[in-house]
Amino acid sequence: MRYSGFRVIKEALTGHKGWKPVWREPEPKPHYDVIIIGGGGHGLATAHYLSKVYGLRNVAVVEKGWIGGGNVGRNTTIVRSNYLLDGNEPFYEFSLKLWEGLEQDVNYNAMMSQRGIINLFHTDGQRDAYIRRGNAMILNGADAELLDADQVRAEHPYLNFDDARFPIKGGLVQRRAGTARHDAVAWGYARSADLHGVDIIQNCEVTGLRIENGTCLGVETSRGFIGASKVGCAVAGNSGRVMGMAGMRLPIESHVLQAFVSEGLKPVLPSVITFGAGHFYVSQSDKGGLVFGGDIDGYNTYAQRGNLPVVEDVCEGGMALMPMIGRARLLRMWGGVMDMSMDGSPIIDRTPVQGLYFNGGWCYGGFKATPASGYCFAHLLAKDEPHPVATAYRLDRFRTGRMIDEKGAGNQPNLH
Amino acid sequence: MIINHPLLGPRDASEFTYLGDASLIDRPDGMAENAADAFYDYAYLRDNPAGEHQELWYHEAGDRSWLVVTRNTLTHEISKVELARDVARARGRSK
Amino acid sequence: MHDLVAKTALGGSEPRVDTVGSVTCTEVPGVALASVAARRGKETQAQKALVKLIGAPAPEVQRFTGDQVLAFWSGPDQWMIEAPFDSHEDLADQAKAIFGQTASVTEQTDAWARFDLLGDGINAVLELLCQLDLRRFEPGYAARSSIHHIGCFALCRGTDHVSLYGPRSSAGSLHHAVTTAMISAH
Amino acid sequence: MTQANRLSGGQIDRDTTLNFQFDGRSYTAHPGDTLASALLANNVRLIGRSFKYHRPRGLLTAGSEEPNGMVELRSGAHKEPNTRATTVEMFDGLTANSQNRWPSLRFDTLAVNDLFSNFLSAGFYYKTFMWPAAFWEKLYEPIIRRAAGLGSLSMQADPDEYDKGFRHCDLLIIGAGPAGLMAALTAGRAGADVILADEDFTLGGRLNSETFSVGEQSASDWATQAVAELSAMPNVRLMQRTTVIGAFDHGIYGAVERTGDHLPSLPAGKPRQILWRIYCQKALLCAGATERPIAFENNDRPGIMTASALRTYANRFAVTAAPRVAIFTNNDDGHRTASDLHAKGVKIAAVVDVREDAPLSYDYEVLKGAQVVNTKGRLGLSFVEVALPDGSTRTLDCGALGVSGGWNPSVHLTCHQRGRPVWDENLAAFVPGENLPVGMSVAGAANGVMSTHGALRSGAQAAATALNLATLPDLPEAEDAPLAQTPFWYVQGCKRAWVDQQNDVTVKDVKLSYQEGFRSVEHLKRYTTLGMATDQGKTSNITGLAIMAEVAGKSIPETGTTIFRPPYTPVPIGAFAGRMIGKEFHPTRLTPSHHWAKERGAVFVEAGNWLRAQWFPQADETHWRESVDREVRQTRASVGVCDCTTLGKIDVQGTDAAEFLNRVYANGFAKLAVGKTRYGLMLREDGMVMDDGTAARLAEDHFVVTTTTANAVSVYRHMEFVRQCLFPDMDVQLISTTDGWAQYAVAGPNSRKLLQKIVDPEFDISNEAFPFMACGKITVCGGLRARLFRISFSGELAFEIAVPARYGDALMRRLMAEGEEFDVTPYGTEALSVMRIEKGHPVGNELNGTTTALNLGMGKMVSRKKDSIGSVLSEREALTAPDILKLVGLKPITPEDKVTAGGHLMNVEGPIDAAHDQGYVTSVAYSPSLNSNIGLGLLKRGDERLGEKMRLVSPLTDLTVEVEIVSAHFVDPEGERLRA
Repeated sequence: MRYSGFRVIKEALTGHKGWKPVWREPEPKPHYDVIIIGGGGHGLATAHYLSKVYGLRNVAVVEKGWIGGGNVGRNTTIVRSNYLLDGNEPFYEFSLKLWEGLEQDVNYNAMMSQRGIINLFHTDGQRDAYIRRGNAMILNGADAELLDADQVRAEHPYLNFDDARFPIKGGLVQRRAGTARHDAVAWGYARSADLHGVDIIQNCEVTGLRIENGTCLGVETSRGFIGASKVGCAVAGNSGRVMGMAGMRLPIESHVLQAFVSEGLKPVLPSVITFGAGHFYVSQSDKGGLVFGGDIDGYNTYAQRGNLPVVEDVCEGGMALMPMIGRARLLRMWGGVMDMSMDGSPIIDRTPVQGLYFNGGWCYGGFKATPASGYCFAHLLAKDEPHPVATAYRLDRFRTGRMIDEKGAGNQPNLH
Repeated sequence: MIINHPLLGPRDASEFTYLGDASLIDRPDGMAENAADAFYDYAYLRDNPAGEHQELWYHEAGDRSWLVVTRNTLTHEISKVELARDVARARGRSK
Repeated sequence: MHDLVAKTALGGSEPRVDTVGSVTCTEVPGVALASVAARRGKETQAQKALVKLIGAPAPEVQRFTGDQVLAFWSGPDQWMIEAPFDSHEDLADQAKAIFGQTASVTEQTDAWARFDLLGDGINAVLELLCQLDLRRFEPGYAARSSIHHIGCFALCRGTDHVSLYGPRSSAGSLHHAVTTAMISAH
Repeated sequence: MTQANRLSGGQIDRDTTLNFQFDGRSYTAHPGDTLASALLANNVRLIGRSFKYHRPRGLLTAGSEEPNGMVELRSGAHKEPNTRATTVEMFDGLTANSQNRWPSLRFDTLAVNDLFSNFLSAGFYYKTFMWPAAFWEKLYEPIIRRAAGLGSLSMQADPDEYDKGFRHCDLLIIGAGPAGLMAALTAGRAGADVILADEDFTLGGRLNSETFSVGEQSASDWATQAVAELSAMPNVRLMQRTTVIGAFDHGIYGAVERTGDHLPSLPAGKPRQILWRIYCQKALLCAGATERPIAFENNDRPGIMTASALRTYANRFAVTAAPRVAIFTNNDDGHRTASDLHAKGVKIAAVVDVREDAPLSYDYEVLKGAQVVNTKGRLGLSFVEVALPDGSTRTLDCGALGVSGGWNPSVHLTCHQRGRPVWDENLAAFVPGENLPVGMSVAGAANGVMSTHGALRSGAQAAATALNLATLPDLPEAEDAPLAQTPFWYVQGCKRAWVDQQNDVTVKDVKLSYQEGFRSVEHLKRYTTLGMATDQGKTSNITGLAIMAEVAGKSIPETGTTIFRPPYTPVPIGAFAGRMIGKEFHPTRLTPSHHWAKERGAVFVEAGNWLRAQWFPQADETHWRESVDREVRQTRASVGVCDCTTLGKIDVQGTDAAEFLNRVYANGFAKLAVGKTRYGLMLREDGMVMDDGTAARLAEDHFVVTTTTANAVSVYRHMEFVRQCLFPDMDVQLISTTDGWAQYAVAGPNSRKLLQKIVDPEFDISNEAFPFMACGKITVCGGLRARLFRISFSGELAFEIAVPARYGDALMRRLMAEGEEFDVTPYGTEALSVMRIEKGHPVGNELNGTTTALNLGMGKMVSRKKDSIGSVLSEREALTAPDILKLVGLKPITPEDKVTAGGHLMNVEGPIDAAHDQGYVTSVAYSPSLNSNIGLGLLKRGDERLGEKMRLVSPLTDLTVEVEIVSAHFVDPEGERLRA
């Protein structure tokens, strides 16, 4: 069924009787060409591109709960490609381009809104780093602008310019960045993948990987064994658990990132804003809520909840940056489990086990990467070689010293 | 969270700074033959367990002790807190 | 005698005093400090030397003992020694002479700014500043925690008298935090 | 209009009249009123508009679960959007305005959405607005955004202050209704430290809303007396107006106390609210229960409320929503409302009870087995249509309808650590499950114990259990009626029957969600926005779930439950920030010369939490460059002084101190002589440079180590890690002394001459006696203890001198006075930076966490004769490859040409793109010594490319300039000056 304004009108006039389930609820087949573990954004995107671009139709996504329930269902919805390093920037720019055509590609309105992002800087050192980054973006074909303090003020007059502990000196802007309706991304990919024949199997938990003679033959699940020629793992915060079933230790720790939303407010924020002197970034959703976040809690955890000190830290940053939000009320806080890697950058690679592929280590940047992650993982699964924009995301890069460390924080995941 | 400091009693975790897996105590010998492999493993690979986890916390706003905290990463329940120095000695570290 | 004039941590020539209701906050510059950390294997001897220095038993964890020269627990086998500045400006040297090779001694006099909170109702002020359990604040209690992100020691000298030690460079911010809480609470 | 709906009795102070305004009209009220009760008293039923269809909205409840009755409270910078009228305590002069309507509440143009509601079904926006792609940002989204949102911010800084505080107790009791009060009495009498917190401004909970008795007294009198007893206990702290918002790990509860919201204005320095972190051994949740509505056609009109809210308004606030009221219920509690209202003189149009066996009344008509099937009234209820069991319908004339669908225990806090509530068939509601937060127990209605006596009993028992008490206090007599209800969620056949009133989610939307495959509860929530409104679904979630269960043909527990997240009720962001805002966002650290520098008119810059003098402008200088150039020239020509106190200082002592530093630094320290200083390069274990600094050996077993300003804290922490975790038996002790010493760099050819004027004569600081890299304890100005280090960051003959911080101000003044004859200048961080770039010293821009010693030209310093931190991993193949980046200097071919840090380096010929990137510029400065702009950069094979011409490109700042690659040591490369 094709979605369109005409269709909405037609259905409205006929009592909405014609709307079909957005995806089927198939029983698992005994064997698939590819099984993707994890029905989150990345897994579903992988299924979409595998089926639509690479023509593989005998594909299943197995999800232990409900699809879109991982980090794609609980994030701060920011989409951008303002990266510094050669290993990252082409990948994220590729992703941003896919975002720009996503809705038409999957025929689902994910409300991708190119409202722009501004990363504020407060010191000369930060400015220099942002100039380097902005240049890297432009040299990689992305867009970037540098604003001085007056220009920032003209665009964001409500920021704290006159009573700031760390005065705003300017900002790096990417106009093509923005936000998207996160749940809709999962649903749009799921719908498209389903239409292309992919089996999306919910409430099907992977309990083991069947590996014989170094080759992965399929997955043991709560609904029985399902065979596969190739198995791709895209389970974000649960990477350690699932790959542990294959006996692998990863350069990854699981951490919790909290996010927050305020009550609905009439429009106040024109773009995504990132504070450079505290842990706070914010945008305003189409429903009017201020959606914001900060730093991870900092300790290993699989519990999807955080604690008060970080809540306070984030709100302190928010109030320091934009004191007008003091009387806006924080409505809800939640936590998502992040697969924090050792250099803050992801991994899309084969593994030592034949037929087993890994996609993870997205830290808290996974949402914006969703399209490219899916595309590149599909490419790897289909062709057994990395997509050209994802060649740096090797599992062995820590052994060889080819880290992709945007922050320069080193091998301590909670600092990335 | 509250960490029951072995010397000071219960303290708010916000007084502490987290480092990571307590396996970071087990630093390999840099002069050994296999140092490159051992250090790769030490510095980069983690068990990352969903369950009991021994981990290093530093009492930054307190007595500056490094602690080994045994905490469940699913429930956050803390079952044991030890001075890291004692743990390090017990694991055979000295000078 | 040298001819350099000292400033208080807040930058004044005289200590700052603020009163709100029944509570007074006083800057106390007249104090000398030295940290002492026992050498490895010399913990017992160091403790004996400490007893000699302060004329009192060595303080237990989170306690202080002594009178004119006083020591509070600051870490495992570590103490901070406090004495009147006028008589003990060279406190670290005096301590070193007693501890000898049993402990490492470091002058801390000007690393810290001290503010004394005095009066009825100081708990109403303290509970806005510090997450320590005030039920444990009885005379002789000494603990380190943070106040508005500033690492501080708190010494309970009496039910109506608490000393706060914060890093000297942050004295202004600490003083602001304390006086703001005084206004808020009283 | 003078409080036409006011009844007799109630807990209001009729002797005092308060004035307030709503939407510009003036009304009166009394102390004890909420804004909601006062509006009802004045017969104002229409208060707001719904989110999507802009339907008229009035009050649904009398408590913090209110989804509809939201206003913008106060005005100007104090404007507070989305404020629930039901929780606003009345004060004199209160102003409130309706929101989410234009141009007025009664005539809202977007109410047109309601006419098109059929097109705006759940999730319609996912299916359209996709073509053409560019129209989303330009057309569709702006329209949607303007329509969406509720209240508006003032766009001004919040003028109020907030505090944070910390309290500790044995037992925290959450909610001061019958269970909470009885628990507090039990615990308090036993001597436990108790905190009893309640969100209301009057303690007592439902006891204040009921007419029955407790013991010999009325319910509210019993509550008053219990509160009085508790207030007299020194071990019990009552916190009214305090909402416990979240249950966090290990017995930490967040609570927000509204200390100022009930005041017309705040006294200076007093907080509006306080965020308390309450630490407790045990917590007892006595949060009561929330009545749930029933969904039926047009059940959202102003005047349709929960039955218990009508009862609260009547009994506590002496207000009726209308002179004539009907009740729609599935349980006996609805009848209690009817009888209470009747007793107050309110006309009961009828009680409509879905049950065939409903109890009868002598006072009013009861329609058994009947259902409300529709309602009428444009901006407020005027009629309800009732279907009778015989198939006929009847119209009831009434201005208010009380709806009772049963009660949902307030289990929210039990879920904050992801515990799942369990379904109670008898109650037809979720009750707390097994996985409560550690230390929490639940009593009273929150635990499904619905009678008053049951609440008292369970409160006492739970407190006794939590505190291991042997005996229970005597309990007063109170009603103990069994629950009598028939689960009933919505009227069959209805379409536009609201489940989530704020977000306009109807029964039809829930069914459509199922039809489209959004069948998990989370999908339902996300697809329809059910339960995502500001009440977090307190009045809607369970009903939505029940409908979904029915459509799916499953039981409710099979269908699922949604999890509740903190905060329990929304909290101003300002309350979470407390005092850490504005200039107090972070502590400010001042250097010992700060006040002096301020007097000199210095311009300051933030360096971490420090404020440092950036430059010292003189009267005739109009541009910062003039000041900085002069400071550099004066220093290089004669002598300059710079406050470098901010560098971290760590005292390292012990018999193993040297060996310890040998492990921590990549270069060797074992053989450093006493009285000497050495530059030290510290690596992270991954081989990247972590920090650099100097270590001065003051004695065989005593070093003073410096760190960079930025890394002082992390380096200290790292050294403690190495000491305690890696080498626990080393005899080494660490302590930070950063703040203890005022340390000044005295640099320039005349620096020794200047210092000789203040260093006491017994200390020889001649080049022979005190050569480059010497250090020692000295005295100055007639006996003040000091430390002197002959180290140089500027490349000149230079010293760093340290005195106890209290004398720092005086020493700086003395240096300036004594230096007059040498034309001494103070210099700030800019001149410092210029001079270090001229000397090619790497700082933070170069030590950016991705550079190795090899990158920085210091590869030889990494000794492999010893096992130091980071040495092994620094040798990995990609870090030692031939084409790695190397630190170089660069100069524009035309000296005046601007260069920029962050620019990228490209070959002179060839394309300019990422694939041809050769490196980047880390630092730039104008060098007054060379009369040229200069820079440092990291360039592939840079050390082999000296003399090569390259392009420095910065498309971001529209710059392309040709530069020459040179040695990073621009000035005095042989280091003759610093050894002079």
